Formats: sequence, structure tokens, C-alpha cells
Amino acid sequence: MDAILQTKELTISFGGHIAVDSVSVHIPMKKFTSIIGPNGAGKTTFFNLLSGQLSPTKGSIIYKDKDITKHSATERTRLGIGRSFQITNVFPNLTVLENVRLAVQSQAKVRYNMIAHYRHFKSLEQKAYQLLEKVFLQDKADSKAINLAHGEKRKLEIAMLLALETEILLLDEPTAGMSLEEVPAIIDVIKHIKQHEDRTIVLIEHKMDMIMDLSDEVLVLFHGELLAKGTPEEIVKNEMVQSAYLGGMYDEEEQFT
Amino acid sequence: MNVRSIDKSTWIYLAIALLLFIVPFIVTGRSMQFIIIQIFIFGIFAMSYDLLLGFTGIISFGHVMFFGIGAYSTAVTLDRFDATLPSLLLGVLIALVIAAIVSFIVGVLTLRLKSHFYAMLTLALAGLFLVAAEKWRSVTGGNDGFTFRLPEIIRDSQSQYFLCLISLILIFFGLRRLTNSPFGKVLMSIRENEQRTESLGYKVLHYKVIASVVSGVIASFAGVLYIISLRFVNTSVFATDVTIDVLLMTIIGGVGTLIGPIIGAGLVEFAHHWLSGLSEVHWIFERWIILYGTVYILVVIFFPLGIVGTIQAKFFGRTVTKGIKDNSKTKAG
Amino acid sequence: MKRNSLLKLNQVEAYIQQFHILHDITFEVPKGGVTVLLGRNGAGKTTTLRTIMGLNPASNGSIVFNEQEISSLKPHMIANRGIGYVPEDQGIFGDLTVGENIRVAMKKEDEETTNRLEWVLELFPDLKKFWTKPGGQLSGGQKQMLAIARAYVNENELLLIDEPSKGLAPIIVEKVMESIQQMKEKTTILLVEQNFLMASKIGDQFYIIDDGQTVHDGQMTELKEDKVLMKKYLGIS
Amino acid sequence: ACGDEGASGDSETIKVGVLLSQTGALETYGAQTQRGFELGMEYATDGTMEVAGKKIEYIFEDTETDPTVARQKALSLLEDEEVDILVGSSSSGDTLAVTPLAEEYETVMIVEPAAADSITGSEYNDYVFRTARNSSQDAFAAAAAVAGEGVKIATLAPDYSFGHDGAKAFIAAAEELGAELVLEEYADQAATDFTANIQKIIEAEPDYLYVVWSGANTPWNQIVDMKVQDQGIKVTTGVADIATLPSMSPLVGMEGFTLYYHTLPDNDVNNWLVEEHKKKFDGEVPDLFTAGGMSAAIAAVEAIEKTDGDTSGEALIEVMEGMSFETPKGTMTFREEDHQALQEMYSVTLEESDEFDYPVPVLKRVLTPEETAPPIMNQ
Amino acid sequence: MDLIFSLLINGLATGMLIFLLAAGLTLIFGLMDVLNFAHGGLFIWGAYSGVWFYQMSNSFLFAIIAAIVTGLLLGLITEKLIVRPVYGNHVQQILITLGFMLVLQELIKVVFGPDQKAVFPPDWLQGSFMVGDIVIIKYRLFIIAIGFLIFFLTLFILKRTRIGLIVRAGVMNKEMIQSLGINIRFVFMLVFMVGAALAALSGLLHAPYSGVIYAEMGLEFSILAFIVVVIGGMGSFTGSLFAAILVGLAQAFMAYYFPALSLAVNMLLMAIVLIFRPQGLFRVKG
Ligand SMILES: Nc1ncnc2c1ncn2[C@@H]1O[C@H](COP(=O)(O)OP(=O)(O)OP(=O)(O)O)[C@@H](O)[C@H]1O
Ligand SMILES: Nc1ncnc2c1ncn2[C@@H]1O[C@H](COP(=O)(O)OP(=O)(O)OP(=O)(O)O)[C@@H](O)[C@H]1O
Ligand SMILES: [Mg+2]
Ligand SMILES: [Mg+2]
Repeated sequence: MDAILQTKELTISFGGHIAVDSVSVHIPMKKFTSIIGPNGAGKTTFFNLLSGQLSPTKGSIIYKDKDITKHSATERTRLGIGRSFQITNVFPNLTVLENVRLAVQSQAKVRYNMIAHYRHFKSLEQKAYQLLEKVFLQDKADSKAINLAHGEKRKLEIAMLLALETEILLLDEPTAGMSLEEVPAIIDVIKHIKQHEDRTIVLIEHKMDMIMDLSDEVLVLFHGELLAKGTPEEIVKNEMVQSAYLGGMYDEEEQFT
Repeated sequence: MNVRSIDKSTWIYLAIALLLFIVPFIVTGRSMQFIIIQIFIFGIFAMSYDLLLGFTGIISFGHVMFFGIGAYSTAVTLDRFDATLPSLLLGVLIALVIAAIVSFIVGVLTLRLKSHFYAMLTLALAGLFLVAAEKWRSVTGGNDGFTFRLPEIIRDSQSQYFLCLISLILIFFGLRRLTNSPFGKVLMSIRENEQRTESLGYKVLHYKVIASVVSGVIASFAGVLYIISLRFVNTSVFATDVTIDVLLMTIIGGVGTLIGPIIGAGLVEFAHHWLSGLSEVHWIFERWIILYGTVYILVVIFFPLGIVGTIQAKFFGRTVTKGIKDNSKTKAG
Repeated sequence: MKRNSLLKLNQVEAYIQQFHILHDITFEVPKGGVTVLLGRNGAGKTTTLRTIMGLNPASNGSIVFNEQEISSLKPHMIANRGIGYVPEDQGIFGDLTVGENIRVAMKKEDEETTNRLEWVLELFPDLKKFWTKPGGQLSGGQKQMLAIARAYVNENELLLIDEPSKGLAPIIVEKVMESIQQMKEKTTILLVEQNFLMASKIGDQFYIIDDGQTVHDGQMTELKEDKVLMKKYLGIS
Repeated sequence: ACGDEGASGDSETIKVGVLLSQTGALETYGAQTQRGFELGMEYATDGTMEVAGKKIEYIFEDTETDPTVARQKALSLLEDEEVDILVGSSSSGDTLAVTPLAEEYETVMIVEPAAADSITGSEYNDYVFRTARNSSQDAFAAAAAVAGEGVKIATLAPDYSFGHDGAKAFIAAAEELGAELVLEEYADQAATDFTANIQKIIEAEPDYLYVVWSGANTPWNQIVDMKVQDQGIKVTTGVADIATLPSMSPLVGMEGFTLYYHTLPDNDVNNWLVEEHKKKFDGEVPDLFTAGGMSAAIAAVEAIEKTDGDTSGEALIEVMEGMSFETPKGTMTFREEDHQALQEMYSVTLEESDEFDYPVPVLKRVLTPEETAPPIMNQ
Repeated sequence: MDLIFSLLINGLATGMLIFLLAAGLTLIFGLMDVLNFAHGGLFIWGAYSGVWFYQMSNSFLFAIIAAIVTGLLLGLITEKLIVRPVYGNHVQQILITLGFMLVLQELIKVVFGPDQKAVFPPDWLQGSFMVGDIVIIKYRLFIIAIGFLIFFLTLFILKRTRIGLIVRAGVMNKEMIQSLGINIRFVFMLVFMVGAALAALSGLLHAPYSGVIYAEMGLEFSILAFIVVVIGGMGSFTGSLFAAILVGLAQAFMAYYFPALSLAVNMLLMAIVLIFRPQGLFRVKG
């Protein structure tokens, strides 16, 4: 199994509180890995470490055989690690289209051009528009991002992430607050990427049915430590996971999407 | 907004520029020309400020330091050498180079600070320049300042007018292109959400420093023009009042627009001229500054986004931003 | 039922800036129990709650709470009439500590309130653990817990809760459900919830909002049976 | 180059443009100059407002103590109003922004009351004359009041051009008279606490402390509170306008100098000024720069009379160089070399007065124009 | 030793004076995040009205009350007419408060005349006494005492009530604090008024210290106040106190030991603090 991303004893503490505790994992190339764990287990923090928002107290991160522990968030994005945010994190006063175009522009490496008019780059705008269609947000292309409903902002997040075309996609609860009607569509988008574009995807979610449906492998974080890992089926059966995370909820018969 | 409407606005701007070329043949009074020249100069200065405030979302209280650098570099060069075109050009070159270096250093030093802290640090640095100008009396003449001679060709008012007008037009269109370039869009995204810009793969500090250098160099050039129009320099070119003036012009015109600062400069200069003139009409207007202050207040009430900003938002339904992030929202998250 | 409805919206309309967002919201929340608002993204659920709170005043229609019109009142007055609010974005004061976030919400410091606080902290022990941590540094789920806790510490007649289960681990969702079930003995709850599993478990009756209008209502038990309706408005099959 | 019409010798009315601060921190000075100038015109023309058979008019413009505004107003005076003579202004910076224009338009400018040495020194041009005293004259007056063989002196001055000019000139003048400098201290003029500076002065143990001060944060209270005088150090300074006298009450008994106080000069012009001023302004007496404004007006009128109405630059310069004229401060003479008017200054003692609730300067000795003649600095 | 002690005590007094000045701004700018450039206007109005009453009544106590009342009233007007429409928007705050500052400053000249005015401490605070070889100026002791009094009083109020919390929460998220049943407008108004009253009071107390008052002093001193609030750490009372004392001591010692730098001392201090502690000296705590 080829690991595209690997952590070694990754640790971070915030003033004594150890949020991620010596986590060593392999993220297999072109596979779908999910991370679950109770609230405050350190999932988002783990993402922040991977994407460079935070730097670890200890341990290292290796991406394609290269130690990137000291790289900045910007550099990691450029290397191919892209992420979405759990708390919606967009450019509030720019239009939806501009939000995505900025991501497309970065991907196309049109970064420091001060001379040309932005409209000169027609293809970028088209691509941004296509991405909006992909997440069903084309109607809102000209609205300011701040005016979107919560679920719509989440879709925008996904479109911006897709625009970066990174090799790894780190998705932090992409469907939180998204309506039941839309969730399957987003899942389809994610599936489509996984299958047709050969990306590596890492997903944080609390929706177990989604995890079951999509994952090749599941990692369980608990109090910052790696509690378990395995296939979805193994994980659901794991008793520790049951008591720490699922709380019997998942036993129930009733299941809605 | 489509390509066509952009073209239209470019034409309008060009037409206005053309009209301005005719003005000196109609307005021949040197004093009125001097006022218009000041508007051009402060228009340039305010645009450079808006690149920081309106486009990148940085409030600086020390922008005057670049203005002063431009002013002193030119004045001292002209004073030390003879009053010829080459020494003027040398002065301008020195002004721009020093401003570029200083704005680069200041940018690297300060831009990692957040909002108020950044603003105050720039205030401090500009304050240090003021003290330096005061203390380095042998070169600057201190607070009393000194006068100097100008090369023949730019000595008369007409040629100063054209020099400033051409500079204004070139800088306006230059900055307009810059803000509409992919680079400019990244600046705006920094204004909106710095951290997110970073995670899209942009090196935010680079952008901010570049913006600060461009802005500093232009401000320095405004200082050069100012000193040419005044033929006299003293420490007031480093005074905080000047930063405040330019800040006001930018805000009154509308942050985040380029024509705004120019209109702001015009409005402030004319309001000033007109209101102070009132004091001769009737003694009741001796305290015209009260009216002047009231103008600011009324602008905020009736044109909350600045003159241009508000008009754009009202009549063209264009989205104009407040310029500065509303921290309340980001903090709460 | 008409007599003892606690909250009653009648043909409420609302604008956000120049956009007409709510067209015709009409529903009643009976005293006691849990009323659920359902609907797709952007339907106007959040806006409805904000309109009730006075944060986004209604331009038309009436909002009657406890037989008094409240649609023209200021948000703090509405809150002081006994309505609590857990907003969609949690509304945590990022620079205040967890403790301060709660303290700033507490209207009284009597025994009753202290008891409630203890009960809430038992429900969400994480909050106790991070009592002195700035709210902004909490994990997404912890923030959600804090937002709920903040609304619970006061004695309110009506609680408006916007998507409480969002971002919570299943085990916590269960706890929240339990807590709501306990709460509803004393307090009426108006809930917006996408997690249908949860909504169907604790909801008593529901309204569906679509494009700024209330388009359907009924008892939760009926909805669970009505596959057609669920498909039509909620996309659940 | 241009602007020949501005100085035309034979137009029917003669116009004088006066630049002064009517708003901002220096507006009290501006107001004094304005009153003085108006009275001076009246006096010099015997109320006819005519000189050499022509009508004479004057226009006041507010510089707002801002060099840019000063230049713009000067341009408007020179071009739009076509004034024949400029007068002004209240601040040295404003004045320096305007003097090049005087040269350019070949129009004489009478500087009043700006005091910077450089105006008639390094920045001198032929069209500039000054009725106001300059900082060096202040210093000479002060030195004359206190310095002598072997006297130890210290200075305290604000840390900007005005302070440095004043202190340096005083030290030079005092050393000339045989005094010995023990400390040269500069303080931030905006500071509220002068303890450190005063402490140093006490340690230096001078006989006299000469304070150059202008601006509102006065050090007087602290000098007294820190018991400077109790240590045998005599404080001396220039007495400024009446508004500042109340704040000087801790200094009663001090020996210093002043350039004008209405009771000091003993001559007809001053008598007229005091009387008319009181009459016109509700019993108020003329102040520091009222006399200056009047002197400037008298200088202008007398010069025009001498040229017989010719207001061209050359004609005026020719008659004004070396011209003597009677002012409220006695006879003034424009020195040929640098166009600085030599004038009387007054050595005074600050004493309590029954009339006012503030101390007033009482004449010790009139310092003759020669005594306070500053060095020529425009070479 | 005496020298150092003397510099210390005088630096401390200056620091306290600066703290009094900054205390109001700590509330308005630090806590409420309003870039109030009219603060200097409140300061001079406090000074002039207080001095006017002082000279009318000959009672310094009466003057203090007058200054406070002036501050409260002006604060009320300023908050209602000027600041209320622009909470949360720094750009507009700068413009409108600067405009109001000009109005306030110019109105001073209309009401009280353009001349500077001399002010002396009341008899019981006049003069100085010696302790050993050190001169101690009475009025400075008084300032130090008042400074500490105000510091502890404000701190007590902020700690004891939820006001501090509410204001900070309100600045972060106005809607949420309203949803918690708090009339944030009213709270803001009250806090602003108190801030204005503190500014006015410090204006009055400053007057006998420097011996004269003049209309332009407002802007000069408000910049100093901004410096102190920022290097103190935005909204921390303890921070402002420390920063103010730091500034006072730095001024005193620099003027003695490095007089060449004394013009630059405030700016240097601020630059150094911000470069090495970008968040200010103290983090804000309720
Ligand atoms: N400030 C605004 N300006 C313009 N339109 C807005 C604004 N805020 C919200 N809207 C629009 O109003 C509609 C209703 O939004 P609302 O937040 O009430 O939806 P919602 O039902 O809560 O959706 P979600 O389930 O995604 O939270 C959306 O279409 C949204 O785009
Ligand atoms: N910047 C920070 N400073 C201090 N503590 C932090 C910071 N970020 C996170 N933490 C703490 O680290 C722990 C892990 O947080 P994290 O956000 O990673 O949790 P999570 O697993 O993503 O939870 P959730 O499912 O609720 O989002 C939490 O207790 C949180 O309070
Ligand atoms: Mg998380
Ligand atoms: Mg919603």
C-alpha cells in the first residue's frame, strides 16, 4: 500500500492540553480515508496540522517522501494538499463566482500578474462557473458570499476546494448543516472525484452512514490519540468505538440518508 | 458587469481627463490652478493610500512617511545641486528608491501585526521620521524648513499643472489595471479573509509587501509633486495631519474605488477653499472650521460608503465593500 | 389547541436588504412539546427564527407570543419575554472564555439558575473541562454544546434552536436529544433540524418551509409514514 | 518672469496683501497683527487711506498656519488681487513658503511677525524686509539683560528650530559678553513633565537660566515647584503676549526682556496706538504683535511715499534699504545688508500689578537697536 | 539615588496623568472598539468647563464635578448622534469622529475665546515639599492618588458587574448579546458616557499640571492616549495603567539620560513594544 501522506508521532499541545497525541498514520494514495471521533477528539486539529494552519509541537509529516513539517500552509497547498474548513471560511464580500475564481486562479498559477485584466483569463472564469454548477450553486454566482444560507456556504467551500485540484482533499464535515435533499448530491460529487479523478480523499464526518458508504479505511481519534483503524465494518463493530463515539446510536434500525 | 460597460467607463474617464487638459486655458488664475494642482497631487496620494485601505484592508496611520521621503529627497537634491532637470530627475529617482526600500522594510516589519496594532506601529514609524527630520537640522532645516529653486521648465504654473495631471492619469489607469488584475483580486481576498487566502496557495505576506511598496512609491511620488508645487519644504510633510487628511479624502470619496480618492481630494480641497472663503463674507463664518467638521459628519450620514461608493451602490447596484473587515463576525466564529 | 398556542405567526413576510426572503410564514407553536421546522437549504428556516427574535424584523404579518404582539419589539425585549435562541452559527463570543460565555448569558444568579447550570455541565462535561478556555478555540462540536448550554441556563418559555445536531458526534447527538426531551417538560421548543432521525424522534409536530412559505404541516408520526411528502419536500426516500 | 502687472507703478489704487493666521493655534497672533496693521494704515495715512495721491487698500488672508494654504493665498493675492506689497505672516514656515513668490513676482514682502533667522538669513532674497525682530535679536536682548564677565549661564529651550535658533544665538551673544555656558538643555515641547531637564539644570549650578519658550505647555510652574530659584539660580526669559502673562505669575521678580508691552516704549506713535486701540476695542490695550502689525503698515506707507507711488520692486527696495521710520517701538531701520529692521527691545522686571490679576513687565532699561543688532547671516 | 527617586516619582506622576487620559479611551477604544478621534474634544471640554467652574466658584471639588457632568452630557450626545450609526465600522468612525473633533475644538474658541488660559492648582495642592533632598510636588501626589483611585474603582466595577463582559461580547457579536436579553445599545451608551466623563475629568486634572489650557491640546494628547491603550493591550485596564506608567517613566529617564532621543521616546517605546509583543503588553481579561 502506497502512502501519499504519512505522519510520525504527530503531537500538538495547547498550553498543556494535548489535542493531538502522537498520531502515526499512513494515508494511502488514491483511497478514501475517513476520520471519526467524538467532539474535541482532535480531528480538525489534525487537519490543521496536515494543511499547515498549525505547526506541531512534535513529530513530522511526510508527503510523497518529502518532509513537509516546516512548510507553510501556502506551500502545502501548492504541493497538492487542499482542504475545506469546518467553520465556513469564505470571502464574505466577494461574489460567489469570485470566491471560486480566486481558487481557480491560484491553481492556474496566475498569481502575481499585475498587468493583465482579470477578464483576460476567460478560461478561468468558465472553469469557476462549471465548478459552481457541479455543486448546484450556479444560481447564486453573483450573490455576495455573505448572503448565502448556511448550506449554500458549505457548497461554496467544496467548490473552492475542488478548484484547487489538489491531489489530496481534506474535507472537514463538508455536509454539516446541509439539507437532506442536498447531501446525496454532494456525496455523488465526492464519489465522482474519487473515481474519475483519482484523488486521495480524507474526510471528517459525524454522519456514520456516509462514512460507511464511502470509506476504504476509517481512523478513529479519541482524546487526541489514534484509538483504532480499519475498514468501516470493523470499526462499527469495535466496542471501544461503540462506547466512545457511537453510543449505541448506530444500532438502530431506522436509517435515513 | 460586462466587458462593454467597462469600456464605457474607461471612455468616460478618458473624456474627463481630456477636459482637464483644457482647464488651464480657461482657469488662468495661478491660485486656482494651484488648488487644482493640489487636488491632483492629493488625488495621487489618496489613491496610493486606498490601495492599502480599500483594496488590501490595511489601515495605516503612517502613510505620510513616504510622502515626506519623496518631498525631502527632491528638495534636498535640488537644494544641494543646481536647479536643472537632471538634478530634479536624480531627486525623483532618489525619492522613489528610498521609498521603495523603506516601504519594503516597514512592510516586512509591520505587516504581520493585526489591525490596530499595525496602524499604531506605522504611526510610530512615521513619528520617528518626523523626529529625524526635526533633528537632522543641517540637511532639513528642521521645522522652519528651507526654500529651493526649480528647473526652468517646471517653474511656471501651467507646466506644473500638466505634469501633475499626466501623472494623475497615468497612475490612475495604472492602478486601475493593477486592481483589476489577478494580483489585485488576491489583494481583495486578503482584505476579506487573510487566512483563507493563504490556504488557497497565495503567499499573503508577499502580496501585502508588494502592495505596501507600490503604495509607498506612489505616495513618495506625490510628495515629489507636492514639493515641486510648493518650492518649500519643512517638517510638516511628515506630520500626522497629512496622513489624516489623506485618510479623510480616501474615505469621503469611497474606499475600494480609485476614482473615489480623487473625488475625495477634490471635495476636501474645495470645501476647504470655499468654507474658509466664507469668513470674508460674514463674521459669523469666522469659525468656518465648524462647518468643515460638519461636512465630514454629514458625509458619513448621507454617504456611508463615501461619495463614489454610495452612488455606485445606490444607482448601479454594485457591491461595494466596507473596506475593513468586520471583526465582530470573524471573532465570533 | 388554538387557545394555548404559545407562539403564533400569521402571514409573516421579511426582507433582507432588498431581497424578499420570507413570503408567507404561518404557523403555531403549541405550549409544551417540540415543533420542528423542516425544509431544504435556503428555504428560509433560519430567517424565520431570526424574524421571531426580532433580529431581522418582519415587514408584514403578525407574530404573537403569549397572546402579545412582538413583531415590533427589539431583540432584547423579545428575549426578555422568555425566548431563548441557539443560532445556526452558534454565536460564540470567541475571545471570552467558556465560563464567561455562560456567565454573560445568565440573567439571574439564584439557586434555580445554578441548578440548571449544573445540569447542563453534567450533560456536556467538556464544557466544564474547558471552562477557562476562550470560546474561539473550542472544537466545532464543543462550540455547539456551548451554544446550547448558554440557552439552557436561563428559564425560558420558548427555545428556538437552529440545527443543534450539526457537527456533533452521534453520542452527543443522543445526549442533546435526551436533554431536549427533558427540557420540553418545562419549556416549549421550536427546532430547525436537518438530521431527520433526530427530528423524527423528538419532534411532536412539524412544518415544512419551502421558498419562504409554510407549505405543509402535521404530526411527526404522520410524516414518518408519508413517503411521498418526504420525498417531495425533503428529498428523503 | 511673469506677473509684471502685479507691480505696476501707475495704477490708481495701491494694494497691500496681508497674510496671517486667523484660525488654528496661532490665531491670537494673527488677530493682533491684523488690528495693528489696520491702525498703522490709519496712522500713517492720517486716516485718509491715501498715499502719494493714490488710494491704498489692504486685504487680509488666512494662512491657517499651513504652508500650502499660505502659498495658495499668496498666489491669489499676487495674481488675482495684484497686490503691490505683501505683509506676513504669523508662522515662519508659512512665511518661507511665500518669500520665493515675492522674488518671482518682484514684489516686496514685509515679514511680520515671523521670527526665524533664516528668513533674513540663509533663505534671504532681495524682496524680503522684516519689521519683526528675529530670534537672534531676542537672544541679544536676553543676553544684554543678564550676561556679564564670568556669569554662568544655562539654557532651556524646546527641541525644534525655534528653540535651537534662540538658544544658539543667546549663547553666542552671552559668550561675547564674557559669560560661560554650563548647560544647553532642550526639552520636548509637547511633554508635560520637565523634571529631568530641570534636575539637570539644578545640577549644573548656573547663575542664570535662560528659557526660550513658545507654545502652551509652560515649564514655569515646574521650575518654581522644583525650587530652582531657591538654589540661587535666576530665571530669565522673554515676556510674550498678554495671554501668557497669567501663567508666568510664579516667576514674579524675574528679570528678562520683551519686545513690546504697551507701557514700555515712550514715544508718540505708541501713545497714539494705545489710545486708539483702547478707543476702538473696548478698552483693550495693544499686545505684542499689534505694535508689529502697525510697524509693518507704517513701513509700507513710508516706502511708497518715498518712491512717490512707484510700487515696483526695484524702486521700493532702493528706498527701503537703510530706511528709518517711526514706529510704536521707536525708530526702526532696515539694515541694508539683510533687510532686517533694527529696533528697540526692552529689559524688564516682572512685577505684580494692582491693576491686573497677572504680573506685568516693568521697564528696567531700553535696549537700543544697536545693542541688539544681530549678526548678518545672509552671506 | 535621590536623582533616580526623583525621576521615578515624577515619571510615575506623569504616567498616572497619562493613565487618566487613557482610561476613558480604554473603555471606548479598547473595550468598545470605537476609533474615537473626538476623545481629545471631550478632554478639552472637560478642561475648559471644569476650569470655568473652578474660576467661578473657587472650589476645585466643584470643578471636578462640573467636568464629570460635562463629560457625561457630551458623551451622551456624542454616542447618540455621532457614534451610534457607525459601530463596527472603523472607516466611518474615523471620518465622523474627526469631523466632530473639529467641531468640538472650534466650539471651544467660540464659547471660551481663542486665548490660552492659565490655571493653577487650588491652594491646598500648591507648591512642593522636601523629603530629604527630593522635591515632591503636591499636585503630583494628588494625581498619583486619583489615578490609583480611578484605576481600582473602574476595575472593581468591571470585575464586579458583568458590564465588561457584556461590552466585549457585544462588540464581538451584537445580535447574539441582544438575543440574550441585553439592551446592548443602552449598555454601550452608558459605557461611552463613562468613558467620556473620564476623558473630561482627566482634562480638568491636567490643567493645573501643565499650567495652561488651549484648544489644540486635545488632539495632541489623544494620540498619546491611543498609544497607551494599544501598547497596554487594547481594553485591559491593568495594561493601560502599566503602559501609561511605562511611558511616563520612559519620558522622565530618557529626558535625563538620552536627551537626544527624548522627542522620539513615545514612538520608540511603541515601536519596540509592538515589534516584540505584537498583541500589546497585556491580554484583555474581563
Ligand atoms: N443577507 C442576505 N442577503 C440576501 N439574501 C440572503 C441573505 N441572507 C440570506 N439570504 C438568502 O435567504 C434565503 C433563506 O436563507 P436562510 O438562511 O433562512 O435559509 P435556511 O433555510 O436556514 O437554509 P440552511 O438550511 O442552508 O441553513 C437563502 O436563499 C439565502 O441565500
Ligand atoms: N487554537 C487552539 N487553541 C487551544 N485549544 C485548541 C485550539 N484548537 C483546538 N483546540 C482544542 O483541541 C481539542 C481538539 O479540537 P478539534 O477542533 O481538533 O476537535 P474535533 O475533533 O475537530 O472536534 P469536532 O468534531 O467537535 O469538530 C479541543 O479540545 C479544542 O478545544
Ligand atoms: Mg472539528
Ligand atoms: Mg439555516
